[in-house]
Amino acid sequence: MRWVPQLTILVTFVVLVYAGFGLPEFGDVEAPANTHVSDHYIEHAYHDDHTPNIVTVMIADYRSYDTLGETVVVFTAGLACLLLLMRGTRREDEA
Amino acid sequence: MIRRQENVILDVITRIMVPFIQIFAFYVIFHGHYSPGGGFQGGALLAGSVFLQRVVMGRERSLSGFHVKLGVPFGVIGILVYGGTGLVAQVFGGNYLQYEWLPFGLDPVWARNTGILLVEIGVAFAVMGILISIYDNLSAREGEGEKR
Amino acid sequence: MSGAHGAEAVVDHAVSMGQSHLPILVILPLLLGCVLVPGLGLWRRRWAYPLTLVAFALSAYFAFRTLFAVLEGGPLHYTLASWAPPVGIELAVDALGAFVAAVVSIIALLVAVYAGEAVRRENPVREVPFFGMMLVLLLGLTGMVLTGDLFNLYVFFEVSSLGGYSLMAIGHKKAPISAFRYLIMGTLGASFYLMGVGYLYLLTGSLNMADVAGIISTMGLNPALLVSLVMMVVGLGLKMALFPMHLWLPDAYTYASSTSTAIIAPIMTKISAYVMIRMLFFVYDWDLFLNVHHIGDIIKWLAIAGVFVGSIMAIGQKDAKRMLAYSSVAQVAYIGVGIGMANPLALVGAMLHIMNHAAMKSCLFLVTGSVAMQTGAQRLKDYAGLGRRMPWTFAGFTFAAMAMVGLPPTNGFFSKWYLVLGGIEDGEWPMVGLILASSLLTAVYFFRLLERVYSKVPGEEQKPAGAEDPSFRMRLPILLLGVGVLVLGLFNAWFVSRVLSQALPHGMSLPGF
Amino acid sequence: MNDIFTTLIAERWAYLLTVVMIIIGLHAMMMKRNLVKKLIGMNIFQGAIILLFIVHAYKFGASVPVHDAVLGDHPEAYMNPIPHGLMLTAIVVSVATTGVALALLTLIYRRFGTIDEIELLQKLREEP
Repeated sequence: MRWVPQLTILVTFVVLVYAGFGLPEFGDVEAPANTHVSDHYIEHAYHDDHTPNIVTVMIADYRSYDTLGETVVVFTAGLACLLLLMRGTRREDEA
Repeated sequence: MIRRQENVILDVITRIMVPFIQIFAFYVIFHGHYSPGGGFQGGALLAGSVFLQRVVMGRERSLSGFHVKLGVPFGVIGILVYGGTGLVAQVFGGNYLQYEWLPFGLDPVWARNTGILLVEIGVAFAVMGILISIYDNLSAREGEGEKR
Repeated sequence: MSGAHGAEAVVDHAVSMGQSHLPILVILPLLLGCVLVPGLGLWRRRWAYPLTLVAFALSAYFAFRTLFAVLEGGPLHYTLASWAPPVGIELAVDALGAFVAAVVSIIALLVAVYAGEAVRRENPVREVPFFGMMLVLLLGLTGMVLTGDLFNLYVFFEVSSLGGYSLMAIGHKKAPISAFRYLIMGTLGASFYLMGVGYLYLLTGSLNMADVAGIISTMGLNPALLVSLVMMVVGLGLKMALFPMHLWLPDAYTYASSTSTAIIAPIMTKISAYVMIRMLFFVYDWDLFLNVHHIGDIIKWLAIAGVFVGSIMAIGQKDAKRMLAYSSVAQVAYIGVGIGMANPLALVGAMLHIMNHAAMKSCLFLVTGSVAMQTGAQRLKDYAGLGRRMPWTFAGFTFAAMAMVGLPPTNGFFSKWYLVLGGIEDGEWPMVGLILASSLLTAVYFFRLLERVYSKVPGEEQKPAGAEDPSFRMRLPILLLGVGVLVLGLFNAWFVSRVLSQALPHGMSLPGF
Repeated sequence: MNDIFTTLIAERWAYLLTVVMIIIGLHAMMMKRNLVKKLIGMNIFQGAIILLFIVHAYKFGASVPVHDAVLGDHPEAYMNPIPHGLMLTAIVVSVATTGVALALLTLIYRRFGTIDEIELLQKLREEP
């Protein structure tokens, strides 16, 4: 069964290269990703928030719910470390 | 176990560096509106300044800078600031996180500007507290983790 | 220019008020709870459990309000910060989402009732962060269910995953190893999902599900689109433990503490299945990919293979939790069969099975947890004669086991019934035969266990100490779920005609409704 | 052949580089015995996905996505801000996952005294 991981990796490589044929070119100004919602953000961000940094406006206002989730992810990681490595858990670990 | 040795040069340089790192962190947080930066990056820098103290001065002596017990509460405060900003906006009539309803008496655009600042501060708090908490829990010797 | 433009933008994009706040209210109690429980709990320990219960109860209450609101008034949309999609993020709750959210939150509430005492007995030191982590887990899962945004789904995916990994690491001494394997596999799955989102974004320029669906329906076939679909199926399949990507699951479920398993096993894989349904049927053009390009056939045949592998492995197990874990592999695969067949009846079967399997599996894992706590019995042979000593517990167990096999009045029968009907509609007779045969395999291991539990009277020397029903608070969820299995079975027609017939994707309708 | 060369290497070389990085990460995740190396592989994998988003945010002749009075509101003057913002979140998620993984590894090392997968599997088999 040694060949299973290698085969998986090879298949993934082929699949990913195949996907390349459908993607927009590098640096393409007209690519859909660079026009549809992106244009709206660039055109409106400064006027909606008086904030020049478009990325800040995006993560903290247009998509602030994502950033809330992101903060919760960080909090979860802290809680997980607390849960796993709390003091007083050592004795029970040895049992 | 490696015995920790006092090193005057490291100690002094840490004492000098930490305030500068922290001031730069605040700059990154509050200047996030105008240049790359923001809550997460600033919070990580703040946490980094505490890591430096922890590494150089040792665990016990650096507790006066930031106590181990403060990590999770800082995270809680951060999320409450973030979620609370959204909730206040919702209570005053908007949708969740709709900053123009924040009761500051500002016009919508500037209210949103303020809202962004508030949530960035929340993120910075949470990231700082939690990163320090993770570091403390991971670096604690066995049985030395956070006591609750 | 800027002032006028700004004002106009506000008017343009601020959606008019009067949106129902219900969807966000499902999430808010969990969000506040998951920070307040550790925050206050580490300070005043005895507040942790009541707060947890209140948060779960509020969330379940609003989830049901949402469900009934959706059934009456159609899908709810809630734009966060009032930025209309695709600019902002919206919570888009249709009948399917509201249904799954209600199921998940009620199961979690019942497990939380059980957890109050169970965690105190199993892990007294870790009590407070454990409750916080349960809330985080449910926050992530409901967030995934209710959101209408692809990337937001990824964020909540990771919230729930991190909660899952850390809960899985509590319990047996070996639990961290299986949890680490689960972490590697789960992160691989989530990353594959993120890559799928990435390709979709690069092709459409949008992240809103409805918007993306509209754009790709006019696009035609593109290599990157196909690869994004494959990536999502593989990534979600990993999290859902779809055969042959199920290898992380048995160890993880076996070694985790009973409360962790009881909350993770019933809902986590189901939510991945729900997301797969959401992606394949509501974002991609399901008819094109699943039927015309035969991706559905691949999913379907892999899934039925998973049913058999899971059932046969379950027959060979000696440990009760490991047997249930393998049976989870088999049961989740039924959902995969329903997804792969991609016709209305089979899809209704898959959706119904999400609810039914969540109910029966949580009941079964609660029973194994109670038995392990009361008597220390974990191996199947130690279960002999327990049915007489713990009558209430095993009454619930019996109902759930009957449902797993698929005996008629229980809910398990009806989900398989719709799967079989779907197979007949497609003319897939081999599949119909295989589904029926797999029920027999399930019957083998559950009836073997039930026979051992009830009819063998053990000798005096192997009488386990403390073999009696657990306290009322631990018994109540088991009994409610056991009765629920029957009630859900009897009222399945209501679910199908009132809820699930509204939950079908565009271009699908149930014959006869 | 020439055609494939143009589409893949001349026009999408950045994408191909991310694919190579993804494969390196995947290889480390699947083939390495040491659990920390697996974790590093996971980080490489996630980093590669972050790059996959970021390279496609690039526009020829555009500036950073910070509004500038000189450049005005023209979309073609700024890079695409969306992948940058999304990946900020993804980076944080990756950091958080690494934190949880390290906590698990610490726990494993405390209990078993090793983080080598083969040795761990052996210990798993030996103990009940």
